Amino acid sequence: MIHLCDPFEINYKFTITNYEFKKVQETSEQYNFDFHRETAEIVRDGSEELKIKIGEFAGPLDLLLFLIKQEQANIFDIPIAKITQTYLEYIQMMKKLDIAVAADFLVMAATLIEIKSKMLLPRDPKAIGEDEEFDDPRQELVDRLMEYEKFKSAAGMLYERSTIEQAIFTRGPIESDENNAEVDASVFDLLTVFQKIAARHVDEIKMEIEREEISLADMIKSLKARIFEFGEINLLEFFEEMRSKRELVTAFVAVLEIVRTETVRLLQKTTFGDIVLKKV
Amino acid sequence: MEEEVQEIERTPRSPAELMTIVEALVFVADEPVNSRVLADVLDEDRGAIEAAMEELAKEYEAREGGLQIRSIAGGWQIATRTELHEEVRKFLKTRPSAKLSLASLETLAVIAYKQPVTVPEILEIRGVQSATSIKTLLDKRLIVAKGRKEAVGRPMMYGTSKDFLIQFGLRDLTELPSIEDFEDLVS
Amino acid sequence: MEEEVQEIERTPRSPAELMTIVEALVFVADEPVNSRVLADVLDEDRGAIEAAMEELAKEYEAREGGLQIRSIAGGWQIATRTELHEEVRKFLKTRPSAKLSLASLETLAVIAYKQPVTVPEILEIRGVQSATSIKTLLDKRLIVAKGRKEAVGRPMMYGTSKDFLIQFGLRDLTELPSIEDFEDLVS
Repeated sequence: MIHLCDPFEINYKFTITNYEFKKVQETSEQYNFDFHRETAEIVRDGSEELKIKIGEFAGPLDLLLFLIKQEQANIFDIPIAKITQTYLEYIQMMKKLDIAVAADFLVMAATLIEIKSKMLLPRDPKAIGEDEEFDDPRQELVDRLMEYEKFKSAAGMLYERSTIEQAIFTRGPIESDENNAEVDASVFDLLTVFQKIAARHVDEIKMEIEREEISLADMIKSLKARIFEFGEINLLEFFEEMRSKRELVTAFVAVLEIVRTETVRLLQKTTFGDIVLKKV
Repeated sequence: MEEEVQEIERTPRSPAELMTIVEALVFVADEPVNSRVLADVLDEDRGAIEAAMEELAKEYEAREGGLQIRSIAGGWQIATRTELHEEVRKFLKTRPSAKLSLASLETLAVIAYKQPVTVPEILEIRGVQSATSIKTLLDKRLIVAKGRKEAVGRPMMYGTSKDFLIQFGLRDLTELPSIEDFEDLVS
Repeated sequence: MEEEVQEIERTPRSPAELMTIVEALVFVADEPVNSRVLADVLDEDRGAIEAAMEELAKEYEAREGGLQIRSIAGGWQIATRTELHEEVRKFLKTRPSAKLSLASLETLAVIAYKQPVTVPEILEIRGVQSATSIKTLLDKRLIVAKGRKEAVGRPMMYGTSKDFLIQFGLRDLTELPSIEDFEDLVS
């Protein structure tokens, strides 16, 4: 299913003739496009034939602006009936192509139909006169379109700027950079990092649950068995065998317990050398 | 020995000396350097640093070499000249990076001009959900969270980042043309 | 289209042009560049490249600027002039340190979301020792001690500081993005 909510992120391009279509291009993630050349296109030639290139509208307002331009209509006097019809045709087309039409496009369709029906209502005779323009059901839509188009133009400006910037390169890495192999951070980095740690932690907890916990009694038992078998145990090596913090603590307590109750001694053969647990 | 003497009673640096030093520092910095930082490190007047940088930029300009001095994101930077992009790209074996989608560019434009701005406010202007675009822009570090709005649900507010200035070649946000300038284009 | 035409009947580059181009290439390179590599990329004679580099090195020498062209490890490189090492070192040392290593960032994230939190608790969550990171964060004043926990050994508890709020552009801790804010964007 293709979602139209963000058509460009999918970069779908269709060519439709007589409601037959050919998928021209399908790529995900990568989008190299020309802001000015690759605008959407709906071509109506004479007959019932309808050619459409879709998937390149950034939203319902974008589509609407396009349709108004296509009709060469004045934005301040939108032929609402005609525009609504084309807009709905476009939505129909989407459905025929089995493209999930984003809710935002449907909301706009509803708005257009509502405006259209309001336009058909007989006007309140009292309202005719100076207030007439005030009551135009299209006014709110016009305002939104005008506001939206400013940002669409600004997006074009940003596109130009980024194109120019891509032609400029900064120096390659130098030795001193390595002292600074660090990352910039924003609050979202904090959150992302925290989520990653949490996920990692969940994995570890799962692993711990899967393992059987060794009780202190069992630990003492196995430790005793080993001492009596080998005569002595390297404590560091013994501790390193422990697979979790909890096991380590248990092992440590077990050692203390054995030293207290049994005839074993803790020995350090050399200063800073390994500590050995030895049968007396 | 000599160095020590210099350290104690440093003779004031000549403008030419200062140009030499700031050129080296701007080169080693891994991002645009603010003249205040340079002034602090060198214990010089900020005005003197600015003057040295301006002079250096002029010198680079006149030299017509492979490099240029740019004032960007509130700092100074050495970079290659635009005209050489083809050769540089061929050498680095890089291709122009994937551009932002139309939807992301629009979202970025709204955020740049309306910041700090919330997701519902962006929806209001664009008429379409912008979550995917906002995620992309956050991932690319072009926008940052700017606290929460004191409104129902306390939504996050977004604004542009320093990376935005760098990637779009802007000294600061005031360098953006006014949004009203785009109005003329509309009708 | 244009590129193709250029590719086929490229007018030979003048020595000055070549100097400009190699300067840009040596500048962007991530290690000293061999003249053979440059010759290959630019489809030029190796002798011409060597000549351009020699000429460029001479120009840098005569200019007495902050940079020099060095022939090192069989390649060419742009570097700061040796005489300026003191200023360069001082500058590199005092670079604003708003940056954090990944380890410190992780530790900071845990402290920010779990505060007040003790060192053993951080170890528990991160699964690795965080002592160095905690020291860094304390040095950068991003975290502060928040008293001792009433538990075995009475370990010190840590929380984020006022500087943390300032550096991350937050008014208070409730402005930290929550998991929900993030889910809104990825859904």
